[in-house]
Amino acid sequence: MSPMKNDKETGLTYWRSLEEFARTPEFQKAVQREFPGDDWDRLPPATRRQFLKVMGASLAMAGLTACRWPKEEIVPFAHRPEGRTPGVPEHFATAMELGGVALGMLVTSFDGRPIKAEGNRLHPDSLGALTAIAQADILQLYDPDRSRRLLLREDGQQYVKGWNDFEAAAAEYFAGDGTGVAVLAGASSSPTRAMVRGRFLESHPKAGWYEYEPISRDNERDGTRLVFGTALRVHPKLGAAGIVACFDADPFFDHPSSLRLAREFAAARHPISGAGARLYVAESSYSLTGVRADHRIAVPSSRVPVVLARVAHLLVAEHGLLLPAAAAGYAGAAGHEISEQEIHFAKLLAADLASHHGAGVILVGPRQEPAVHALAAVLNQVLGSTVGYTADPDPDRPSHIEAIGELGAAMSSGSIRTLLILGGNPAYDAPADLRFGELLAEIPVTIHLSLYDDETSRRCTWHLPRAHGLEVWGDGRAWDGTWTMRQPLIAPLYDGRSTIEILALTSGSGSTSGYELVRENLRKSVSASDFEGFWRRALHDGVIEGTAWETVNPRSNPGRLAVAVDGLRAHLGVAQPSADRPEVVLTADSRVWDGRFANNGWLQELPDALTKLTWDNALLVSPATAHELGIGDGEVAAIEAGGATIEVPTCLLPGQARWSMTLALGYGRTEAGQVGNEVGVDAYRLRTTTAPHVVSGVVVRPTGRSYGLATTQDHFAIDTLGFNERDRRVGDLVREASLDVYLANPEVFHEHEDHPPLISLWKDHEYEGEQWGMAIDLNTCIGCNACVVACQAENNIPVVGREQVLNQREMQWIRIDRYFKTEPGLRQDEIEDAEAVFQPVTCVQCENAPCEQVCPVAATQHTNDGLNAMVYNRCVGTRYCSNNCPFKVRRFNFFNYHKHLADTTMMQFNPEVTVRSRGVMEKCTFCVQRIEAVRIPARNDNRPIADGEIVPACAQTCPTQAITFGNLNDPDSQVSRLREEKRSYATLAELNIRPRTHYLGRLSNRADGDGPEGHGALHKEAESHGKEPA
Amino acid sequence: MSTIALNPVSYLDNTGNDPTVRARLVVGDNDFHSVTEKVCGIVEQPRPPKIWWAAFAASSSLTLVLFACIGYLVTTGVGVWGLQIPVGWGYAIVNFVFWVGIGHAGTLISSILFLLRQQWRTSINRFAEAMTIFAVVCAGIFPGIHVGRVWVAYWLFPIPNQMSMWPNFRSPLLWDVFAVGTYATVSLLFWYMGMIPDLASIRDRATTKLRFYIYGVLSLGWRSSNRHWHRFEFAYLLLASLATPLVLSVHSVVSFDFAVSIMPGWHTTIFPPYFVAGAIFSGFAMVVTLIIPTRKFFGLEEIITARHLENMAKIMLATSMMVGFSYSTEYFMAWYSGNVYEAFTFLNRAFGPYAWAYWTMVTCNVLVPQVFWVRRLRNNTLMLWVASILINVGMWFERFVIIVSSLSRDYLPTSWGYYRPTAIDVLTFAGSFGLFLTLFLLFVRFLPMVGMAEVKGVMPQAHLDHPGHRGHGDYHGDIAVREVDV
Amino acid sequence: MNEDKSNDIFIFPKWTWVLRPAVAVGALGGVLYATVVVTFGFSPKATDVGYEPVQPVPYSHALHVGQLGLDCRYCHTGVETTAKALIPPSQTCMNCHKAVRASSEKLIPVFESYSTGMPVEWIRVHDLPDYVYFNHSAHVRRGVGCVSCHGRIDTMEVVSQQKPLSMGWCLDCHRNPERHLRPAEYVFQLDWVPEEDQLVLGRRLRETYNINPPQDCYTCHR
Amino acid sequence: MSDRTPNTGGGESIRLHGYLVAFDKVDELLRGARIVRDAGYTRWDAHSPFVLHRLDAAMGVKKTILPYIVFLGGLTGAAAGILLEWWTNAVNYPFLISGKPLFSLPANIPIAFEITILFAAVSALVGMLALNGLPRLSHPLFANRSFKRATDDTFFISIEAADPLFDRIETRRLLEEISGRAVEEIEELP
Repeated sequence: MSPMKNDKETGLTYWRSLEEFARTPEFQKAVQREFPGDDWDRLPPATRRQFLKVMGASLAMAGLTACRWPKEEIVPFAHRPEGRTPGVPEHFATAMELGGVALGMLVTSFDGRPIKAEGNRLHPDSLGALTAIAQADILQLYDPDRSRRLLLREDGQQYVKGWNDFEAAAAEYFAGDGTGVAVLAGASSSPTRAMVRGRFLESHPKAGWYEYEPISRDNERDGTRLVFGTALRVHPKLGAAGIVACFDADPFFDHPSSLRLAREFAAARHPISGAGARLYVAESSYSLTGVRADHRIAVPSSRVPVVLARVAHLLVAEHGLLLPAAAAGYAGAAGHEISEQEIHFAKLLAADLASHHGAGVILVGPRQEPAVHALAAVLNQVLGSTVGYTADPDPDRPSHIEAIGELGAAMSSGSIRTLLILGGNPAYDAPADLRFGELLAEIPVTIHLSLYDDETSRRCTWHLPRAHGLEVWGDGRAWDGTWTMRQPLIAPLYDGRSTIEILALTSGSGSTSGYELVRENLRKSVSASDFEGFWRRALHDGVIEGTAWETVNPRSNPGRLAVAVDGLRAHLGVAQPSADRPEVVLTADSRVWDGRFANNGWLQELPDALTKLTWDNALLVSPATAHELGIGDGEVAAIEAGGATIEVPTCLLPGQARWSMTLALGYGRTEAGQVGNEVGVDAYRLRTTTAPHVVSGVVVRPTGRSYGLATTQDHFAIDTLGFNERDRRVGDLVREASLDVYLANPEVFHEHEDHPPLISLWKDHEYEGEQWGMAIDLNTCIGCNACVVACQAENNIPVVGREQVLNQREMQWIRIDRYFKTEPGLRQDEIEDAEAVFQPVTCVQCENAPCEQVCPVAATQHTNDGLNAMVYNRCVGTRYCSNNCPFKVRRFNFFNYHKHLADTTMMQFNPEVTVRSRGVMEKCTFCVQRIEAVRIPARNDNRPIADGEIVPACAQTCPTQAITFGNLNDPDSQVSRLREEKRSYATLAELNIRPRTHYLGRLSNRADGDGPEGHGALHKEAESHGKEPA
Repeated sequence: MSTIALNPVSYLDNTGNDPTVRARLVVGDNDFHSVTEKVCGIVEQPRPPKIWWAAFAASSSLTLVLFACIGYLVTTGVGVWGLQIPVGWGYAIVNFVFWVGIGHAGTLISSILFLLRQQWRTSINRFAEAMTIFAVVCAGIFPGIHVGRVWVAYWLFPIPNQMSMWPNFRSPLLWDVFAVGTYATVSLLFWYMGMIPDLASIRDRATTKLRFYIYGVLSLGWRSSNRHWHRFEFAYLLLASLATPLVLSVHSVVSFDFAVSIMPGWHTTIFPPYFVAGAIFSGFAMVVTLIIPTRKFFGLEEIITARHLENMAKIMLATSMMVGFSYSTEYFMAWYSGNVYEAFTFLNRAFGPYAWAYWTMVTCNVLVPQVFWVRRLRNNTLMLWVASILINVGMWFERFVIIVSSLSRDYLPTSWGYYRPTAIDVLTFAGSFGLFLTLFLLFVRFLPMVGMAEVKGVMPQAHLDHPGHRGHGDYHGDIAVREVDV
Repeated sequence: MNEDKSNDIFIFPKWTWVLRPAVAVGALGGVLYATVVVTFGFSPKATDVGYEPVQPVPYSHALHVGQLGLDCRYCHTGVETTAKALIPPSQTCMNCHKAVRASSEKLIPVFESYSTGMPVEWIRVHDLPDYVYFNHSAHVRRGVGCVSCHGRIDTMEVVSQQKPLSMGWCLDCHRNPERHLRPAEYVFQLDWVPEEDQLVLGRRLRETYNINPPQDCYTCHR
Repeated sequence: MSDRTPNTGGGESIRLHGYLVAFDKVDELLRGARIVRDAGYTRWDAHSPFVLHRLDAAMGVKKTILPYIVFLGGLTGAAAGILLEWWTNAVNYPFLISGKPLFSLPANIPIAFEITILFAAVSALVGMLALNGLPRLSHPLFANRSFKRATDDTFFISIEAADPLFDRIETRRLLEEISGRAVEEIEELP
């Protein structure tokens, strides 16, 4: 369309102006400038400079004022779209779909390039927060390794094709009634896709439709089917819950609405306003939820049902709970040998559940069999738990494992001639026993739509570049069904197309423009008088109010229940893990999920919450088990299961169930891209249709070879001296007390502080005006890493790679310290279990900052609003400040980490933050750019800055709102009030450094009253600490 | 010759300890002229001995390695070293402190021993001062190249600029810049000034125009006028009395780099004396290491006598005890202060991951020098030489232990680390030895390595009652003594 | 000894006496020279001021602002509200030039840009380093006139850099803003001169608008 | 040049700089020096390969003012150091560092001290050279061959012709008497 026309039409609706702005010549020119064909690395530096603030040479010359930096050009619009001011960021609501659930987000776009994703406050699963993975997805948008063209692979040859070629070919492939045609798609909740799918199956009635997701909650779904006769979706509500019992479940991580659940639980945990929730966890490996638990036992995944069954038994036997007749068998199902510890746990839990009737909830993890879910469902029913149900959006869908199995069968039977794979990467992540990769080769025509030319694409005849989620029109539904809109933030960088577009194309009728399809579908499904207005509103909010599904009140179905009981009985029958037949639990990875994010540097370098491991997956084993298996920390172990053998480095981790080992999926990719190739070990090789989650009876052998695992913290296993010291210090660094002790004696967190009054030798500086400070609540922090990624995206923090991490040169400004509290007196290799705690640490902005006085060039000094300013362009890089930082939160650019960055990747940079070059120190700035962004306009109109107006990236995205930022000189600001709380303390305060960041002590709420071991440690620590002079 | 009678072993041996007899500082049958001959001869010989060439070839190629490493470092980034967070200072700063320490012997000998009227200094002070300067040159390189952005390192100096920024004078690192800078300058002045009369000797013996002009210009037209000597001696005395506090201040300031921080293992008040003692210790060790071969190859045993070596051995023994005392004091304070972090740091030194470095240090610095208690051992040149080398090793490890082991485990256990040097680290360090030796070899080749004028001043012939040794030398060199005329 | 070897004797020529004064003068002069070079030679006053690149379109501020009296904000629309003053889109030029001088070939780049949509590539004159975050609105809204940093643009045929734009220069004003403050209504009036003494006026304005320019590093560097 | 060296007693033709006489032993030199001193000569000098402190008294050399120069140098250094630190950090560009005062003596002593030493040391060397009139590469004495041993093993006394008491005959006699050696005439440089 002509620019003039464009200008007339645009306006009021910025989404529209964006969409068309993307088509306008000047944007095309911009794109040309940024992406001149495939000529990625041969761009003159000047062009980059126009686009972003990359320092490079000019920084080096900053000192020599005699040099004038290279000539810069200003490239104004020829026609500036109305409502757009260059250099002023805009926000657009859109969503990301993972595993068939849409997560709403708000994306910041700067001069037409999306630079940061945050949560959409209006979205039920986000509530303003966003997971680490969803935030990092924006890096994938700019990934230079993404495929840029259609490829046709025939008889060993590879041809570059255009869309028109494919359209021609498709017309032929999808001509008939669909006989011999099969579609393999990922799970999706998109109503539009459902519509297009319908259209496709209409025109190809004989075509087969299969949906596969490696990671799903199908077991839960099937569990409900067992109990209620029909598939339902489970909606636990933690806000009101007094007792939360998790059996191999990690609601804070792998649940689609983990953000909401975490938020609810945090509220319930509040010492004053909270419901005083108590968290029980029985799991085989430490999870985020497990760390937060008040009572946690490590039980092999295949033993978890035993414990649950015992709870059921106790509830019936000792607390007179009445199960439905058909389910009565459950109570009896608990006849298996069970340890003291497990009984103790079961007893406490049963008692609590009984006493909290109507205020408890039992959650079972996706890796547990449907029968176990069924039991939980029954118990929740009779306990009147805080669980809601809605109908499953696609109740007749077979489980993903079944689906892929059926497809496999169909393929080997030779009945499929054309296979269309929409997204996904089955050649890599389908169960190993299907040999999916090999099957693909036998299908005449295989078409793969994918972001990357990946393992599957390489085995298909056609590879079609897929548009990234931020490039496409679309929609989806939240976990609770809320209708969620997706709009493009930028025109497809690599000429990709979306799933619905391809599906529409192959269905052979109707429009193939995503934009049209989404509108058409929406227009059909809603009755809005003024559709345009409605549409605009929907895009603005990102969600459509009141579209959540009706909650249903299901009644259990006796017939099915009997089946469930037998199922459980059978399941309990199988032998338990032991020295000669340990189990390996395959889990979704906290960073690369099922492997689809393997080429994402931010995620690869994101330290796993518990192991602090980056750039690898490892076999998690408890120190004691490892000792008995004769495997050392970091030693490569050979795992034999079924036919397959894989070799993977071990990582010792307490809290790992005996004879149970955990291995994350998603690694060992071969065609992921430069970042993700050959990182870690492919655990899918152990995964079969029969045992997709827990592989029992494996053989584990040490190989004697050791492997350097790149962790951002010291390994759990270190020399005894350091080990004991670490144990001794934890109590004082991360203070913890049990809830009732705290309520009885609020001073408990300070009782053991004993140092001389903190007086300076000089007259203290008076800080007037706004004084920024932070409070971090250790009681609600769940260590989910969202803040780490948020900070990385906001502050242009480089990815440094495995080698550098190995040498402790990681750059993240926030690190989440993880401590284990072991029982005193145990040898390291005797340790089985240990309590874990998290403490987010970033620059605490000391008022008497040790780093400042030692800098010879005053590159770090204090601002009047109390920030510890780090001035990159003044820094000469002596690293003295870092040496003198007691928190070691300063990060140094040992090399120019941006040197080899693709220009696309640089498009993600936040122009409000300087990109640091080699040889300078950097650290957390309290997001000073966000402070300025609020302060300057406020000063312009002579108004004070309201509390909560400035929100640093970490605080913004924290799902539990554990981080609070504000003005300490304002007594009514939230942060001031939090610091008034008795839980508030400053780490290392005895050094008289006066940190601006305070921590709020951690509270435990154990049924048996006594505080966590850590509490004892606190005493122990404090006494010795008592003698310490500041 | 009573002293010779005491030791029939060799006429070279003047290590007698008979209090009634003053040992001679120059042995053998030497007069003023023979001293001149011996010392100038070395400079005047048309071509140096083969051994010199061999050594020079080796050391200069090592120097090239140094420059290669620096080039690589500057173009690539300090990441080529093993540095990381928490250990932000590694080899570079260790080497810096090591070299500065070595750079203390010379000025100490020439100033403090001068003020203390230790005449035996005269034979070795020129040599030691030269070594000092070369050591300081090596030391100066490291802080320069260890910064992340060498090209803006000039911001460390108060130069007016468009940013109207100044350095932060509160930073110990800046104190360091000034201390080491001053020390280098003053040592150079001191060294050069003392050399003027000897340069004049070479000038006056010059047989070629070139040599005459070069040494002529360098000696500034010195004509041994007593009126000049008078001011010269005053200037020398003043420089000595200025250099004495300076030499003590330099390593104190270096120690502030650590003492002023808040790191356990660094933040302690004993550092200044501890560092100074260590510096003298290592300085003398290095002098001995170099002087033993040198006096042998250039036949200077009569001037740099066994007694000189013995005295240095004694000083090393004394300073080794001081250093050892400091080590134990640190442990006492760690325990007595009740500071848990301090306490752990020192436990960690002795038994943590870096224990190997710690015990190497203790062995070399405290145990090895104990052999000097035995007279026969300390007078055994080979033994002395080996010991001095071990002491150098030990002193390098002392700095390594202080810097690396303290940093590697500080307050938060989550940020503990383990520092490993890279090949570049090691090569750079080796290279600095190359530079040091190269400069040193050039010195012995082209400059008078013994202060002839000073040695002559302490020879028997320099005194009224010559010949005869009774109590000679007990009053000369004393500014205060003025002859009363009769 | 040398007399054995030769009966020749080396001496320095008499003129070498100049050495002494030469050394003295050299030492003193050298120090002085270095200082002068560093303070003045390297200063942006010497290096940057007067930078006057040739622009693709010979746009004359002297004509448009000086003679026709266009307001700065007519083109630089962002200056009061955002960090950037904003260079106008070709569209803005065409508002008038559709009619005025519609045939002038000086304007061809603008016409082309307007029709093709391709931008005119202007050369940046006032170019701060990338690590400096300057905000126009923060200054303009507090009574710092355009002229303070850009000079008399309204008299320039070709725009050139008038002020050093160095950190020291910025700090001068942040330390004593009263030298540059003017009533809000005169901010865009380049030829405005105060009736009273600037310092008196400046102090009063500073008082009334409560202007305390921050001097923290973070004010400009992030 | 040897051809141009005057034979003793030689004519008025050459411009005489002064007389030079050699000694072998320290005590001879000292005795000689006292005699010349007592004879009241002022423009004369003694030359020795090494420092002979007792010669100062024997010659009646006045104590040098060098110490005062050095003291002034040191004082300047101290002042310069403190002022530099105070003006740059507390006046010209004050910044808040670790909440500490802009200027406090303890933190600024080390550098002030170093600068003091630097200035003093430099003034010591420069002062010495200046007072000694060095560098002076060319001097009539250098033209004399035997004088070259003044930096080796021989002692000399030289009396300048410019001395008011200088008398070709008398002075020569005096010198021959105290040294028992031939006195050499030193001619002015051309």
